[in-house]
Amino acid sequence: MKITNEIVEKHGLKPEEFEIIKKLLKREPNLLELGVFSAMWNEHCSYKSSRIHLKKLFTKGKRVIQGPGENAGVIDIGDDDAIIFKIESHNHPSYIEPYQGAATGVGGILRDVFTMGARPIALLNSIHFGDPKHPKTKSLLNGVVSGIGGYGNCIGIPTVAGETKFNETYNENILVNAMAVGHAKKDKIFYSKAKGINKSVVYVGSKTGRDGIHGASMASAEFDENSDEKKPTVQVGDPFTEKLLMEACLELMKDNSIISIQDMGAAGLTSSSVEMASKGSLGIELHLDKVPCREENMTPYEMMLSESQERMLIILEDGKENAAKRIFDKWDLDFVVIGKTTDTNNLTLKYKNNIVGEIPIEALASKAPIYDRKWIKKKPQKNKIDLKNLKKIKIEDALINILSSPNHSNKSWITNQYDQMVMCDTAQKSGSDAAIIRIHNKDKAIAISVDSSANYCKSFPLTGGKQIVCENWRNLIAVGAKPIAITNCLNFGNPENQEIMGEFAECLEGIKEACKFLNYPVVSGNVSFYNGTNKKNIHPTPVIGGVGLINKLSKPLNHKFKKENSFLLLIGKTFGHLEQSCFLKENYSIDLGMPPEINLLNEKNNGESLLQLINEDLVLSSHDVSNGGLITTLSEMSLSSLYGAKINKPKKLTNLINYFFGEDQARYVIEIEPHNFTKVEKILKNNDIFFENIGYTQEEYFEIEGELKISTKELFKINNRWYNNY
Amino acid sequence: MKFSVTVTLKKDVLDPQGKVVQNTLINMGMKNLKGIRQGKHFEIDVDEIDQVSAEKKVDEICKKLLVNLIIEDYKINKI
Amino acid sequence: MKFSVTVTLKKDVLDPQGKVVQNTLINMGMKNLKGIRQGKHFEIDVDEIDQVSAEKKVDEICKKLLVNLIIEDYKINKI
Amino acid sequence: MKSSVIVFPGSNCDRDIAVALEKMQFKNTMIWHKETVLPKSDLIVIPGGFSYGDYLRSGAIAGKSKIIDEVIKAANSGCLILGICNGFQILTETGLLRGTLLRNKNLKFINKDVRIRVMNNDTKFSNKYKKDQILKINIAHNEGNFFTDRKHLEELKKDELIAFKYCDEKGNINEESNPNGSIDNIAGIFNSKKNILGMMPHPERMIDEVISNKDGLNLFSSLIN
Ligand SMILES: Nc1ncnc2c1ncn2[C@@H]1O[C@H](COP(=O)(O)OP(=O)(O)O)[C@@H](O)[C@H]1O
Ligand SMILES: [Mg+2]
Repeated sequence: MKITNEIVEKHGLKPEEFEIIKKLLKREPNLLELGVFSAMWNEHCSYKSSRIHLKKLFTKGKRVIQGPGENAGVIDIGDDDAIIFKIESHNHPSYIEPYQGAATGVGGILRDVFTMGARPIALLNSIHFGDPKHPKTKSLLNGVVSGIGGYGNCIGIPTVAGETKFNETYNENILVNAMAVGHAKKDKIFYSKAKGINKSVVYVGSKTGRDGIHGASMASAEFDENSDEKKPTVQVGDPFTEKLLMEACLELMKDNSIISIQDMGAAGLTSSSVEMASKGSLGIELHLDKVPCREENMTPYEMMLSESQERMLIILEDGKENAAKRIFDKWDLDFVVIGKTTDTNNLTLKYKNNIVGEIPIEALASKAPIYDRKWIKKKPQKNKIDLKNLKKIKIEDALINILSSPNHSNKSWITNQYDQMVMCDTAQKSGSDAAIIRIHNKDKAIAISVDSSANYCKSFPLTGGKQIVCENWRNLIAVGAKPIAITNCLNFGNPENQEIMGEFAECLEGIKEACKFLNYPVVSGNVSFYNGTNKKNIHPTPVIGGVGLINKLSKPLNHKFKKENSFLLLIGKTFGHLEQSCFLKENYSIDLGMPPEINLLNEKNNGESLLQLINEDLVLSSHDVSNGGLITTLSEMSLSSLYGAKINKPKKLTNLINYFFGEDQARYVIEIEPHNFTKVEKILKNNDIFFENIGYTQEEYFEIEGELKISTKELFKINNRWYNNY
Repeated sequence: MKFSVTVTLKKDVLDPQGKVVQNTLINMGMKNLKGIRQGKHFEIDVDEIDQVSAEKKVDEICKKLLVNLIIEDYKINKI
Repeated sequence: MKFSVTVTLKKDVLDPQGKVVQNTLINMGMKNLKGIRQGKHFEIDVDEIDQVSAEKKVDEICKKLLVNLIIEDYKINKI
Repeated sequence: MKSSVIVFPGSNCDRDIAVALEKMQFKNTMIWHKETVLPKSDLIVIPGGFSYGDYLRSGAIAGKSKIIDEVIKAANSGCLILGICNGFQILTETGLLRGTLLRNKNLKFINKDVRIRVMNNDTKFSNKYKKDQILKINIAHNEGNFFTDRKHLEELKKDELIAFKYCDEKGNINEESNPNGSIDNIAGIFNSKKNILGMMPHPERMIDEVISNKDGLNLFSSLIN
């Protein structure tokens, strides 16, 4: 078959790229080989537009066992325990088929984690939808939430935290990012690097079907009116089989049979085999006749490009095949030796005793194109909002508008659909700043949170990038955890557009600066470009997933007020920054201006000082101040507990709107026992921390001196109204 | 007027349920079982006298709610 | 030889799925909808030449696994 | 006391229940479903989860497994059997308990802490609770909507075979406190000999203050009595 320009284009490859392929091969590829190239060279697998920027990230640290470059990142949490985690996007599939797209997203990220030897202990997700009034939003939301729940609940891993946001920028391109966190023993971590020649390459798990052929290239292309045609590539998830696969793999990992192991994710058999060979500088030979197939008459092309779920590739030590097979038999899973490692440095594909494809591994991996795409810097926005020019609004009404808005509503409609308790180590469920998961059979725990701020990133990516890292760090501190490391999922528009590429480069720069300053390394991540339709790109939406450590978990700390007559302190300085705030967005639909500035020094000092207070057991409840400002934070602490609060007017008279709704960063509200005040004051003063005594807790009513008084029950109702009526 | 609707997974789409049911039956000693696929079945009663317009209504119901056209096919029968 | 099996809930058994589907459709503005009940549909392929014995086999499959006779009824059709 | 926990492919609360049993000093053994003999045990637990993915009907396929024949034999000879969540569904599929568990009335998976009231404390499973005691226990299921025929319902009431009912914080049993549509707010039932208990709520999730509360502990301490 002659490879025409049209065929090349259908494979998502540019004519120049096809020329490079011919040069690397020193001949024309056949269709199978072209398919393999297209799978490996697309944005999703090759990171061709992002790689030079990703290299700049801050990735090292005392606790980092494995940074970016493996299936997931690995950190040391003391003793012989390691935590393995990663976040990944499944945006395009979830827009096409929300249930299956979201479900297989969860399945995929779980495999990335247990492939490294970890038992998954928690799932998180960050999901972004269009305008709630958009005709598609409701069914997308329903489908995605039940897909995430359907997979996680069935496999029996608690879904413990996440974020759900609505903005019209996602009308035609929702975001579904799933994060998995696992626990392993430090000396029992498995990598994808192949070693040794003539070792058995084993296929395990589900059979291969025609699903998702070209899924990876789909994830690397914009949507257009013809996207419907791409529909049959939808993959159906089978969480039951994944549960068996996970148990079988973990059982096999108990002894020393595995040289290398790799899940078949995007680009299935192709990327998994190439990755193992490439990391080990070896060749690999596959006998495609042996691949377990679900459908009749599948071609080598289909087998290599299928994205059927719940499959893994393993390279075994000599002589371990039989014992390994017995384990997979026990779990009723396919186990077939389909090839071996070679010293040829080629990917060799055999079918019916013929070589049907042969490509140098390096042509697929290290020699894949890398682009230094043009990008332009964002100019600072000059818009300053003058409150005097806006229609006056009562504080109470503004607060109600925020608390009852889709973005701020109580999310229990969603989280009640997720099993948050299975495995019985969830000490803090979703609803708080971060989830807390105890390490099984131990006193220590980890805290986890995912965060994003697309509007800040849109208005000024450099600050936005810093802000999300800081907010994530704050969320972990607020539950008493020491932040250790992050994973990130970078959801952006079309990288061939210079403005979008600029958003990417500058967000990444911001992430890097914040990570470096806070000593908060990136250990894994994922990039999703081409989020947009017909040239309309989504707001830049990097998502940060952070993991922190709680050395001794006695009582989980959360944001609920604990008793009446405690003192309330606001840590951090309030300037009253309103541009890009929730106040303006929810009350006036204004999203102009710059995001709040990030002062990394304050961020670090305030956070570390709060951690000191928590470790000395001086804090009853704590909550970071983020979207919606101080008043939103306080009302959330109130409505989630039985207690109200009485808040003073600020001493230094500023505008109350700025004071209560401003979104200045590096702030927390804490509740303390009155008799501990001097101790707390001393520590904060010693550390040079600015703080204000803003009021105290009381029974039932949430109150601002002379301004408003609402019962906590009423606030609760307001906060729960939106989802219940949607 | 009553109709039955059967909804089945498209040909190349994985049917995890059917697969498990089939394995179970084989393990239970059922021989000669070549394949089994699972779908959904609906019985819909519409208050119409004209069969054509009734059927149109049922078709609309299928498209709007009962069927996921991306992975499923469906068939309508009068009963 | 291929058969279809439809499994439906017995009349006096509550059908939460059917009920929710019906309410949803009514909320979506579907008028004239008198009732909707949901069941399961199977396509079974057995390797037999004799229809009678094939059907017997399918019936056995239904009784042994596919149907919960306490709450469900079933019907077998050759296709 | 010896206990056995039956593990099916797709069971996922097996470890949780084992932790609870061991905490209460049971000598526990995990039994893989393909095994054909059960060790002698005083208590057999069928744990929660998604045996066989909940495909076909929840509990249906597990109900046909070989080991279930042994469980039925043990039950008939008076051994205590506890089925939690998917375990309850399996028990109804095997016929050890009557009735069935339909989809939740809102057709959604529900995970939350609910209140249940102890209806009968004169059993091997509940003697450490007070009658009408209100427990806060976690539920997590798709199909927990208990349904049975009139005759059986009358029998359940007459013979005090209802173990727990969903209620509100004050113990009121009403529609608002019914999370899934169960007939008469039923959350758990006994067989007529009261040696088998099936329940949708997860007592094994409520044994530790750091994680939740200790409202489930007394179920296990009743059993070890
Ligand atoms: N934004 C990012 N930050 C850090 N590492 C990243 C990022 N994006 C991708 N990576 C790393 O690049 C590697 C390849 O990612 P990916 O293709 O998503 O992995 P997989 O094939 O396992 O799904 C992984 O090690 C991943 O952690
Ligand atoms: Mg991977």
